[in-house]
Amino acid sequence: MINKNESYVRKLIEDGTREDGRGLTDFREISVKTGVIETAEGSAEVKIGNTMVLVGVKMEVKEPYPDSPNEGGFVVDAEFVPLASPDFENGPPGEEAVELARVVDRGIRESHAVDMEKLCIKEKEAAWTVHIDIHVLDHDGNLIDAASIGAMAALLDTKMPKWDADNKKIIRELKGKLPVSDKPVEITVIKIGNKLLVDPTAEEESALDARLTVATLENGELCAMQKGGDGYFTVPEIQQAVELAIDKGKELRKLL
Amino acid sequence: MINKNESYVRKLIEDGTREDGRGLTDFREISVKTGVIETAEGSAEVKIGNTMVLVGVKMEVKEPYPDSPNEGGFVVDAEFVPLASPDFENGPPGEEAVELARVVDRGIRESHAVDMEKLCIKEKEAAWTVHIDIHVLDHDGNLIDAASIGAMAALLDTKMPKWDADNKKIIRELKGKLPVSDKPVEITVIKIGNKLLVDPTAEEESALDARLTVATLENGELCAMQKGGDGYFTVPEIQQAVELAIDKGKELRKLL
Amino acid sequence: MINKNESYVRKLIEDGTREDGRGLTDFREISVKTGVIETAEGSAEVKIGNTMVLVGVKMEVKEPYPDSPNEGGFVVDAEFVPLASPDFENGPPGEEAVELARVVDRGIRESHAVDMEKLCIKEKEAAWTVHIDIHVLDHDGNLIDAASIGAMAALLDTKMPKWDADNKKIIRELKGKLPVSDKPVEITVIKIGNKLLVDPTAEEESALDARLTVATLENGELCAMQKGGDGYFTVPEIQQAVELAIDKGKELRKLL
Amino acid sequence: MSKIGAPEKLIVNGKRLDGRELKDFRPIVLESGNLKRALGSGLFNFGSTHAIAAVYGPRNLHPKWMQDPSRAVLRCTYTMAPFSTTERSRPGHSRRSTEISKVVKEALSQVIFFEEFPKAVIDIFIEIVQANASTRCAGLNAAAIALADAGIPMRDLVSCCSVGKIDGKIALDMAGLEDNFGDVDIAVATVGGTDKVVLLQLDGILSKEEFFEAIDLAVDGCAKINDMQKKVLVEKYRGEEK
Amino acid sequence: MSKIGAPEKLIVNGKRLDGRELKDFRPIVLESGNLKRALGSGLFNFGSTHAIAAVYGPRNLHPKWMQDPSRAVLRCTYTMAPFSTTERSRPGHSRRSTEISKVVKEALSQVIFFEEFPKAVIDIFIEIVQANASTRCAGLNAAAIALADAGIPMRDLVSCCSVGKIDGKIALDMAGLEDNFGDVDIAVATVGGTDKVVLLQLDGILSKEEFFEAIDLAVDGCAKINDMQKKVLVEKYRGEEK
Amino acid sequence: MSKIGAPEKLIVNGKRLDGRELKDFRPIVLESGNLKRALGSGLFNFGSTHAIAAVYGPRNLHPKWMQDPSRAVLRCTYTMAPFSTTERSRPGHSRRSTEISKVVKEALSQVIFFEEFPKAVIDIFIEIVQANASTRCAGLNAAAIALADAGIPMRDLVSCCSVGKIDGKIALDMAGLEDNFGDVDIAVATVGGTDKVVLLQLDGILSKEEFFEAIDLAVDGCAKINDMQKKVLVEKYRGEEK
Repeated sequence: MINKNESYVRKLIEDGTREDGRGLTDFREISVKTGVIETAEGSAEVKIGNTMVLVGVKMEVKEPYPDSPNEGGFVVDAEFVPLASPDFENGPPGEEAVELARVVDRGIRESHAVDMEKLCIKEKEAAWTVHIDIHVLDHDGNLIDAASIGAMAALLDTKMPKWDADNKKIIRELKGKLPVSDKPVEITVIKIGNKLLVDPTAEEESALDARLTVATLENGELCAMQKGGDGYFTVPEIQQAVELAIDKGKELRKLL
Repeated sequence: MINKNESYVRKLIEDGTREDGRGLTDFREISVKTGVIETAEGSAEVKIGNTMVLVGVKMEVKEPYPDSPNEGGFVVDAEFVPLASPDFENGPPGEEAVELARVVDRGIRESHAVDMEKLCIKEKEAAWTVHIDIHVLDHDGNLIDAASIGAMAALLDTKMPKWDADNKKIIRELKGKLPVSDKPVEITVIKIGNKLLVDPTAEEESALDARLTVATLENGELCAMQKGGDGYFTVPEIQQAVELAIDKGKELRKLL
Repeated sequence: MINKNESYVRKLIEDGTREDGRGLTDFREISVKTGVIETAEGSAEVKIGNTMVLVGVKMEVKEPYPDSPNEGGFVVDAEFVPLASPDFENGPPGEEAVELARVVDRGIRESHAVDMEKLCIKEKEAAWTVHIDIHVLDHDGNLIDAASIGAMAALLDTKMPKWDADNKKIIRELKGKLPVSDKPVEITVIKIGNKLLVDPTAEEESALDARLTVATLENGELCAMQKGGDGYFTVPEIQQAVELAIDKGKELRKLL
Repeated sequence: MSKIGAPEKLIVNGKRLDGRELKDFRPIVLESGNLKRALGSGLFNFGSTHAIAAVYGPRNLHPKWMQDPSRAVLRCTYTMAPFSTTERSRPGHSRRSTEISKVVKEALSQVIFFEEFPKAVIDIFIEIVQANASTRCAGLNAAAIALADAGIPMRDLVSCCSVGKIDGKIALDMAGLEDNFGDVDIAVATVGGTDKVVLLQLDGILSKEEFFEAIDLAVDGCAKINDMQKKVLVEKYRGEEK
Repeated sequence: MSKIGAPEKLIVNGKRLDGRELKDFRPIVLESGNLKRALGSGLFNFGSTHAIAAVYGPRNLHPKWMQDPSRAVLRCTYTMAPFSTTERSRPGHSRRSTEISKVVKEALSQVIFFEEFPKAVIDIFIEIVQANASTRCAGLNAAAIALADAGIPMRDLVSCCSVGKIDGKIALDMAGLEDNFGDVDIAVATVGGTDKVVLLQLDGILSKEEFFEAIDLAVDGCAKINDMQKKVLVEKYRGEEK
Repeated sequence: MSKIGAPEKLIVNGKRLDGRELKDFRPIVLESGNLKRALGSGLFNFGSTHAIAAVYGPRNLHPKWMQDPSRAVLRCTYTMAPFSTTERSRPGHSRRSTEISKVVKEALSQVIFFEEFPKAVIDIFIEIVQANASTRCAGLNAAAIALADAGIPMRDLVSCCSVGKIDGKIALDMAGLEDNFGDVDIAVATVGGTDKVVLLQLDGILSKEEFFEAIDLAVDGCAKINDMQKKVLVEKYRGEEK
């Protein structure tokens, strides 16, 4: 843990300022580039300050589950590769990678932006599975927001391959776009002392009391939330965080 | 290991008495309750003194093995969940859980109480697998006997679901009982010094020289045995233990 | 690591001699016995000095991969069982076993000695997989050469079972030999100081700078190479090692 | 959206499928000290969702390099018995159980006085014996009871319940079909019956206003559970005093 | 009960399928010191069941917290080579091999003077190279030879054999088909040719009286194997003295 | 031999399928310091084969018993991103990646002054982001840059490239189809542009003479890459000086 400067960071934020001079509700510089991986059906590279996340989408074909015989699948995996941080020496933090993958997964799944029935090729026999892999390459904080917008960008970039049913092979001559019907975006609001802020650096994260991730749809509705950290939010703080997430979500959605 | 009182326990037993006042061949209070888990096809909760074991039966459908195309399957799994004992701090003891599962499995399998051919749905295509899960919740000794009677009670409680071959789905509207043709019971006899006793507490187990588990059928025949512990039994001691197990087996079988 | 005598071994070799009196390019006594395992379709026991390796071949049937629908498979596994060396106390060395398996695999695979298309039983449905298991029982150096010649001897010893397509079962009434069209042999050349030598003992291996394994065919062509060790070979040293491996390969091939 | 097995409606004549009103809990059962070998234990049922929890520690943490010289470390393990679900669940850790273990650990971290036990570890084990939705809530409630039963010094008890949106209405304590076929499922935990929220997870689409209604209902539900937890602990304490 | 591949009878004209009488062993081969790198090693075959064993230690046990300050710890690992069975067996530990490792370890624990090596570990590795029933018996016999070959101080040698019931009759040393299609399979190990039983496992239905007959036959068989083990060790010792 | 998907020829009118001459590299891109959190980092592309590498350390090695009191230990981990290949590759270690990690570690071990950091560990992580043959070569080149960027003291830079035999001709820098459907693939790494070979792997059939021609071409290719690596490091150093 990088917590040497924890008390210094907390003091700054209680005074309403940040080490890099940003306001509490300002993001660092963000860039979202798509089509960066030739071997993937869809891909995106997201940079937020020094944080860098690669997202790749691979389309696979599987037999549908018996209880959803005419639906495809949707899987999000996240890896904190040890390149990304000196903290990952003894293996990257398993439970954080699992949480990251599941929070990004739920933000997209619950929005119904990807229609699972449209992924069915033949009932009971074959359906597309959308495999989203989140690869954290440089970890300077705010991974959830970076991964979430990266996953949506990669999905919007995804081209559909063809399925050769006779030979049970995917033919990767791309024939159209993956149908995506909404653009959910996740924003994580951090609480340090009695202040709420967005887009923390790794150093700020090590000083946080609690965080609340809120996924919003294009129409402003909510579709997923996750609270983290050992601290608490009061109900008025939660309300304030939700409003902030809706606002910031609109801003970030423009990058898609 | 809880062996602080090892020499005290041994001395008591050499004098023919036990810490809780029981005779050497007395069981603690036993209760066997079935139908305790709604989500299982069959279930039982067994308490022997402070020892508590839950057993659940789940019916699954699998393709039969090529060398037994018209037979179902039978699997026993045991978990020493870390709730059950302070000794399970660094992970529950793997080889003991494996031995428990295998000894209970063999006691039932070798009795042929469950007819594997009656579990076949369609030759080479589908057959029922009876999955027995033993869950140790509170470990105060004599797990084999508790798990063995719990497994038999759960099997006798098991209702058969239906198999929807078209949709490859199990329909859990129960339509009858699992056919069970015998009631094998396992009794474990413990040797401490030159005394034989039954139903040890965890403290007594930590002082044992050797143990012998004997599975008996309703007609008094034997169908499985397992010796454990670093000590030995002479042949006359084995004969004495087998007689004791047959007697105690009759007693415990009444609880089924 | 057994490196107490490292400097002594190095000094001997720089003087052109070896602890056991061999010349630098002499092998220890080698024996290759086939048909040693009744349960295997093919087998061989190789001894080179104190090094002993068992190789067993098992024939299995699998569905071919979609991108090679009319080809069988070929798998080499190597296990350094802990019987073989006091150095394997904390688990045998994983990366060395993996390298051993892969170097032996490539020596045979790249030679095309086993024709994958001849292993097809029915296109897209069933094909033989040749499973070669290398079992190191006594490790006194030069495992790659021992395993490589053992694998070839076991393949040449392999009898073909029959496939009962109706019952999806292998019938182990052997009906002919596995077709093998070449006899690739791997020779490992060791560099210690500025000397090149072959067939190192475990003690000599602990003192090596670098090693180069070269697989040669019956016609003298090369089909696989692998350099190991922290040291380097100059290009002239590589040329000299290749010539030596071709010569020694001819010698060892006579044992097949 | 009409999933296989989905009922036509989840609310019929103003009542839910199991006969409850929108703001009713299912029958709640809670106990402390139900296990004998554990230092502390608790049991909590929402209807046929059954959870038990055990606490061991504070005890020494091995290996040493994992110790925190200034405070105790908390470990939390949430697992489901293989027979707890309709389809047998494989034993061992799923990604779902890893995530739930993490959020439960964070919720409980808010209340424990870790500084009293430097270098130590406190282990909480939660086992879902039977599952019919709201399992993490039942498990967290059982864990809070087990911590108190073990005598671990705490600021207050953590309490948890689920709320959701079914057939367009906000309701308390999601049961199986409501979780599977309802619109929204939310888990909320608070400290000591206050509005300090230490666990919050939401899945499904709803408006900001609906969410604010739901969180108020959940905070209220947690306060009720907090009362029940305290009652069972006081009763047990009185029982032991006699 | 008429399993696929089962022979009609296992005893024909009073002889077993491989021509043996009821109380005959298959040909037994045993060796000591067959491996060069191990501190001690042994080989034991019952017909085409081939086992080898190696002993390493006493040596220091790491990590330190696993050490017993008063005595050595014994570890025992029984494995089967992938090619040892008709269907290739996957390498690594199965539940069967875990159980066998445990009962073999307990059988050998009876005879080793552990107190002479505080904090140390003794490792026994048993490898089944070829399997045709009675593999744990062959493995345990090989391990006992390997322990003696390694000079580990012991009370006496442990010896093991199988007995069973085939076509209604009690017989010695089960071979493959007898194990698969016979009525009962029993493994028994004793110490130093006495009736002190340190391993006993039974599968299959038989009466109490039949069992008592079987255990006597097994104890007698173990005594014979004990003689052979001692002979091979004495011969090797003499060979080394020359 | 006519595999599914194989092109009829790999050389058409003297040009390779991507238009290159036999002795041309694909476009090479290299960078140092491309990651911010790592102590040192590097990026190396051969065409659409993209590798990045990060270096952490020297730092203390835990657990202690793994430390070497006289020198640093090097660990090297080569992995492929799941989306780097046409068929998604499962994350985690394959036998292929274990072998490549080993030969890359051995190649780099030749140049690092380990004696300067007793008891320490140096970690190198190589990630293949996009794969189109020659991935181990790109990864090793990126790792060498990352080590220099981290300021690890080294004798010289290690450089790596592939050569092969396609349609009977020796060629430099194998691309995807050439690797899959060509005759021979060889990876070679050298130290500081000399003929000291620290990595050599060969797959496929060729004569001794063809191999000698190939190794000369590879050594020459490595020298060219060595120049590029040094140039990018010098430029970065100058950039930082300003």
